[in-house]
Amino acid sequence: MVQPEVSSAAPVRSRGLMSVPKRFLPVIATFVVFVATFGVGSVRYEGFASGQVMANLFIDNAFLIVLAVGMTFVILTGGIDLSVGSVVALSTMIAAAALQAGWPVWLVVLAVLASGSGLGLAMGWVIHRFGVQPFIVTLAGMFLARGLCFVISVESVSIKDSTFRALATGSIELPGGVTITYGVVIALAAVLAAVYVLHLTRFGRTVYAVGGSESSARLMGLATTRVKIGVYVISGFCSSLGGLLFSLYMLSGYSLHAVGMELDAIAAVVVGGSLLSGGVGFVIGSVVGVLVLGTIQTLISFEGTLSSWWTKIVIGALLLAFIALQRVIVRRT
Amino acid sequence: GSGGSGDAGSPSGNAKGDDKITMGFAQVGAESGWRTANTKSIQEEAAAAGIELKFSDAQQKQENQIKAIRSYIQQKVDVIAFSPVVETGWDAVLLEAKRANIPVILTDRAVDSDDTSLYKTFLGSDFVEEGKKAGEWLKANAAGAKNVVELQGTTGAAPAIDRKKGFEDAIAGTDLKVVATQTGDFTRSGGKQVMEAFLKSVPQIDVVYAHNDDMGLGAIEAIKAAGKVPGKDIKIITVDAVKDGMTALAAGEINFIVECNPLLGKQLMELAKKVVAGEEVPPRVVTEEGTFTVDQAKTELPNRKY
Amino acid sequence: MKNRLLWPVLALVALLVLNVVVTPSFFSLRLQDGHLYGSLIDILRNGAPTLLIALGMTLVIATRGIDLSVGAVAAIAGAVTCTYIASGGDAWTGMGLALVLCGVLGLWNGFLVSVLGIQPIIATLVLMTAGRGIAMLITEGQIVTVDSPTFREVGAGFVVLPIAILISLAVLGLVALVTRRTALGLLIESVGVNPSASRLAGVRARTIIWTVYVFAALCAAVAGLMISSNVSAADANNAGLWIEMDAILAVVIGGTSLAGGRYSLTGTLLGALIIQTLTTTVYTIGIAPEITLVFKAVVVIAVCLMQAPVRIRVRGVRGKQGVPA
Amino acid sequence: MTEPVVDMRGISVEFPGVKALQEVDFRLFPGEVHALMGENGAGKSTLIKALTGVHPLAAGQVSYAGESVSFTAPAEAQAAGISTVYQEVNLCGNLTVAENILLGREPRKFGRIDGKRMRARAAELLARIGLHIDPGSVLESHPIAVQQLVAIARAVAVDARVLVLDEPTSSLDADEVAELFRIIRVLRDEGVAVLFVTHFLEQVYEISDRITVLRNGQLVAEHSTAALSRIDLVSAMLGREMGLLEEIERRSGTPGQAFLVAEGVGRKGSVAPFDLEVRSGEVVGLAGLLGSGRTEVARLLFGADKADSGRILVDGKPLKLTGPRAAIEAGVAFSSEDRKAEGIVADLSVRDNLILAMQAARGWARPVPRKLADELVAKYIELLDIRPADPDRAVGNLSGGNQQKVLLARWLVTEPKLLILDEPTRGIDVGAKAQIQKVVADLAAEGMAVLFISAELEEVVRVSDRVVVMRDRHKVAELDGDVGVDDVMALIAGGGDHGLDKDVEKAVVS
Ligand SMILES: Nc1ncnc2c1ncn2[C@@H]1O[C@H](COP(=O)(O)OP(=O)(O)OP(=O)(O)O)[C@@H](O)[C@H]1O
Ligand SMILES: Nc1ncnc2c1ncn2[C@@H]1O[C@H](COP(=O)(O)OP(=O)(O)OP(=O)(O)O)[C@@H](O)[C@H]1O
Ligand SMILES: [Mg+2]
Ligand SMILES: [Mg+2]
Repeated sequence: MVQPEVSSAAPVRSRGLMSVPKRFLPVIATFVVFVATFGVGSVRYEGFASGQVMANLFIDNAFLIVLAVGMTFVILTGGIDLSVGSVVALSTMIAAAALQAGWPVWLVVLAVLASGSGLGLAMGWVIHRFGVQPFIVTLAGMFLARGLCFVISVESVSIKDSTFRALATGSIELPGGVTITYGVVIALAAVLAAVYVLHLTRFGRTVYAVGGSESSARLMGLATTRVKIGVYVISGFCSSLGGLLFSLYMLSGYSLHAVGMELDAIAAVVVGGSLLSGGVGFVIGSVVGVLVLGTIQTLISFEGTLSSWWTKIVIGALLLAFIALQRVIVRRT
Repeated sequence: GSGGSGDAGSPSGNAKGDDKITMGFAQVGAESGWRTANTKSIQEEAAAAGIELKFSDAQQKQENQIKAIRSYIQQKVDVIAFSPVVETGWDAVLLEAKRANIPVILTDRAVDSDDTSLYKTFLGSDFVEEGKKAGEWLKANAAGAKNVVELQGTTGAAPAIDRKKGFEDAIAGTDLKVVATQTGDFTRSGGKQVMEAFLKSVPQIDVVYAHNDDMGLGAIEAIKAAGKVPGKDIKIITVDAVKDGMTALAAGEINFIVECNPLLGKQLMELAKKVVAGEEVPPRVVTEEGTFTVDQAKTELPNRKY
Repeated sequence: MKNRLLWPVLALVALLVLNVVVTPSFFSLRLQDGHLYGSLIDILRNGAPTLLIALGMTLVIATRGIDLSVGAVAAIAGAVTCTYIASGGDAWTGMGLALVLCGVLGLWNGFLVSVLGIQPIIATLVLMTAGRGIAMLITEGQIVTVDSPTFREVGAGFVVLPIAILISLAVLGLVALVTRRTALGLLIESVGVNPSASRLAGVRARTIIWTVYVFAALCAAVAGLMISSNVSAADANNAGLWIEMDAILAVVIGGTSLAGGRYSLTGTLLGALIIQTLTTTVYTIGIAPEITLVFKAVVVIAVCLMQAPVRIRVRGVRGKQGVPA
Repeated sequence: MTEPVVDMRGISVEFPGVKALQEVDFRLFPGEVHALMGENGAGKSTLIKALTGVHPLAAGQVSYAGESVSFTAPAEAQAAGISTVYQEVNLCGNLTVAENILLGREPRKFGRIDGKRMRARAAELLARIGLHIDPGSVLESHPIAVQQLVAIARAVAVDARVLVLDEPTSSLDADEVAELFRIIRVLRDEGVAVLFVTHFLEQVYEISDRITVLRNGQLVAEHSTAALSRIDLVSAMLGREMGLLEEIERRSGTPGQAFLVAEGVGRKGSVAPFDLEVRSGEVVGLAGLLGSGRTEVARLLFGADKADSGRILVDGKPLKLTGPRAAIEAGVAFSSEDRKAEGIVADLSVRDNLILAMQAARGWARPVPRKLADELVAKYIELLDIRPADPDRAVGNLSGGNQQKVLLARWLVTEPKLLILDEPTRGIDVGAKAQIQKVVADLAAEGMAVLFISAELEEVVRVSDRVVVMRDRHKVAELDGDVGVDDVMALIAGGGDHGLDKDVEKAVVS
């Protein structure tokens, strides 16, 4: 029999072992796994460990980062936004069509951002006002946005505007000969803004509160209505901003752009440690999530000889490896 | 069938003295049997020509194709080839390739760029022409038929747009009229579902024009279920000429198929060697493709590989 | 619950009426080669796979989960069967093989969710991506066409009514019977509403979650057989593409909350029928492909607004009836 | 007296199928502590929610500070100066303690939230109610009692004219209650009107100036506390005489075999290894202060948390506790103190909730026959006086006390050999509490072993044959039979130092 006295003072204190709060663990775990994978890639493939490959990860995923940022807000409140991919396509379409029609660039940018945010507002309002599940409303929004693309033009429209072209092809030289695009800068700015809003404003804290318990948040007298609608506006805004970045990336508007990108965005957010049930997660996690997905893509293209089906299988397997490792790390600590 | 236009290149490397040419090929995806045949042809012919092939599947996403091309630039391949998902939006990445001095060959579909120096040549079919061929045949063999229903490919997809356009142009000014048109997403079940609905809502259907064989095969099922005889009661025209389509054609269930040849591999490898060697190549190389009637199908069918 | 089903029913009726107005012969049925033939039959037959998958999805969603992999699983089922038949095998064995393999895939999903505790959406995303690759691996990227009368029956056959819908309705009846006559329904709902309370009450949450994922995969497998049987070919790429979205939408239209808990099988049936009717409507009334999606969006919004528990709070009465001091 | 600050007239509130309030009048004056009394389901919480704009009124009028108002959301009531602690802890478990206290009124610098000042301010507010926990810790990680205190800290953080407290003390023990009352008195003296709901009569008489009694959604009486004797209060609440309280002086004195024996069971970071024996036919009480480790002991015995030392014997045979199911199969049942998170299955009906554990034990293939279920439900609705007596109503729509009764019934129907009850009488009214105590005593007399945990020391001492005392996550004593409350109290408090602050601090601040 164990003597109660033996371990008398011991049991209470052991909770202090982790200096990082538990809620950061998933993000850190994701990051660790990301770095590890990158390391594996560097060992395996020649030319993988270059700064430019890392920079390309950002260049090629700038729009997805912005989408994931918006999606993080929505998911933090326990909602979901399936419309983001279509809104990206719609944004590229509006931008291309408007530029073709000779609108000035500033007006085009404004129009795109306004239409995305407006659609977000409408969806948020329906979700809140009529108590309809976000899934249906944003799915309808997804149909609508994609449908509007076709209404504008079935064919793809090239962007010939010189400002857009300059922005798209221009690059910023970083020390070490690494170049990034303006899109990356905009995406990172969006991330910073999101972190600020989520952690340093009342709106942001209310987002977390609503996700934790909407009824409690309401009883606590918080502005739940504003937040519940607001997150969809933010997501709509981010989608259209992402759409602008995408039109820079593609220099075209096309109604079949970004098909299924909503799933990428959701996956990035969830891989980054956010819970779909709401209230738990960080924007930074979502960014790392995007990088993870991007790394998987990069690994695939560096592997270079996978057949089409093995490509899919390997993507699935790598995704699994990521989340399984992440779970292991979170559980161990 | 495919045929090489140039002479077979020697399999022993290129002029620059590299022991082996490396080609980066960014495929759209593997969304259809046609595409798979296309991929297979390229892989096989690359091996036969002694070209090292780096292959990537973009899962139908243009951004993935762009990423793949970027990574080829990084990996300093000798030549890049790809089938553009869509014709717009390639300027930036092609410019990068140009700056890196890597020649680019387009297959399957052109890109819409003012700067034609961005790529060396374009090897592929002409979708508008395919639609036209279908229309022309119908005009010549209409025999009193009037009402055409059209099974479109995926809305917004280039082949769908062009095959529709070519067909419309060809039948313009005749008695022939497209009375209903709807997308069947290039799939058999799509074609079947749409055709089922047409058979009930369109009073008189004389001709089905399907943008690919698969939708046509789906339509055949629907027509049979409605108690009609495909190929007789309702004429069927399709594009592609994959094996299943040719079988149906030989059986008289399809009346006419316009070929869209996926076996570009050999021509592509020849072009690649020339391009790498710095030789002049024509800016546009059209793949050899024909059309098949029922009788032609019967003779051609045994040779069909895909 | 009963009341909430009124609105989906009305939505369905409204869609049907729209069809009749545009195509007066829409309701007409005739006997063709010993089976019924008409638009309504098409709706039932083409809606059968969605309904079946939505049934599995309903139970998964009731446990607070979601299964994105059903489309890929359906593709695998078709691929396995057709490849087996094409290589000279017997149709029944082929279908049996497909069911077994898909059952294993369901076990896999259930393992990731209930044992490893990975969030369902991401756990099933793995199979959604890889599964299609597996299906293509099996068919080598080709469309495998088969000519097997037995196999044809599953998706395209008739016993007066399409066999596909008979299968789906039979599964619906079975699920209704099993979940309502045994305690499975109660346990599934309790796990969905409050997992930790259920665990403390001794509910085998893990086993239940595991079971629903296997069931969903089996439903998807049968649906996949229907899809490929309908055209006598396995198209690893396109079979069941995005059907998970349709299935989830059917469940949600039917009034089951994605947050888990109470579910309605009748609602799911209605939801699946609404979705298929919508698709058929688009074809029948000749909506141009370019505006199809806009049309769908409008209908989906209309359906969900109709059934929404409108939050109009009646506040006017206050004050008028104030009790005199 | 002056004008009332809150004057509610002819208030009616209806839910589908229930008239929760019918023409109730209620007045609250500045500078008074007003106790709102009534049985479970009488409509107390509903009246509060009608005041703060959570529920729309079917009829009636509210005036606040002399003006007619109609709040449409709790935020409006809060902005107008009505600060409320609702009955169930309504905070966000995913956020930190500091955030929960200051959400919506965070200190800001240049428009952005000043985290440092926020934590400092939260620590200050916590200290004010005698709670020393890390404001940066996540709320979820604290037991329900601590959460209740945090909710109180949030409510008293603002300068309100009206402070509403709906059963704030249901999980608290004497020390915290004393601390809370000290604060209430200070506020009252500053002119704040305090509305207070509790089922503890002593607390009513200790703190309140006036009492309003509701019964079945109707106003029964409004009195000054001094003018209403306990007997009268209770009969006003129940609508009948009350005689039960004295009857449960039951001490069978014939406990049987040891049913469960814990040897050196403990878990790092939660409770030190302890020995415990529970015999069939006896009630063992667990006493201790907030955070002393009682809940942890219960969870270890049930397998809800895994022990990392020691072993458990059931009926003399070692039991491998892999989880709750293993415990249930061995005849152990456990009713958690956190009824919202770990107890009720809110969307399911009373019937389903009641048979859930029984059903889980039978397995899915053998459903509880409808007839048996109906019999059981009818029996327990009657025995525990669950209201409304409608088996098909969703449990989430029941009043707090009635939810608790359903939970208790859930375990009683499984007829376990050992029943572990963690705060089974939390939020239960006087009448029903006596009823529950009697049920427990009867079950023990029939041979069941019971482990009884309650924050109310009197109750523990009254129902238990033996009292085990916990302090600072250690078992410190085991007292037999006829101990008095004072004896236990002395042990709980330990070497004389003020137990609460230190213990909680040690437990929570990491
Ligand atoms: N949201 C709701 N929907 C339906 N009925 C409700 C709802 N909230 C409360 N009720 C009903 O209103 C009545 C009054 O409940 P209330 O919560 O006000 O009781 P209470 O006096 O606070 O009881 P307790 O002491 O148990 O907390 C109960 O019959 C309850 O079932
Ligand atoms: N899930 C948890 N995570 C972290 N700490 C916890 C958790 N649950 C409890 N604790 C800590 O354990 C301590 C002991 O809690 P426990 O619930 O056992 O006390 P108790 O004696 O039952 O008191 P009461 O129930 O009155 O709060 C608490 O002070 C709390 O800090
Ligand atoms: Mg109450
Ligand atoms: Mg406790």
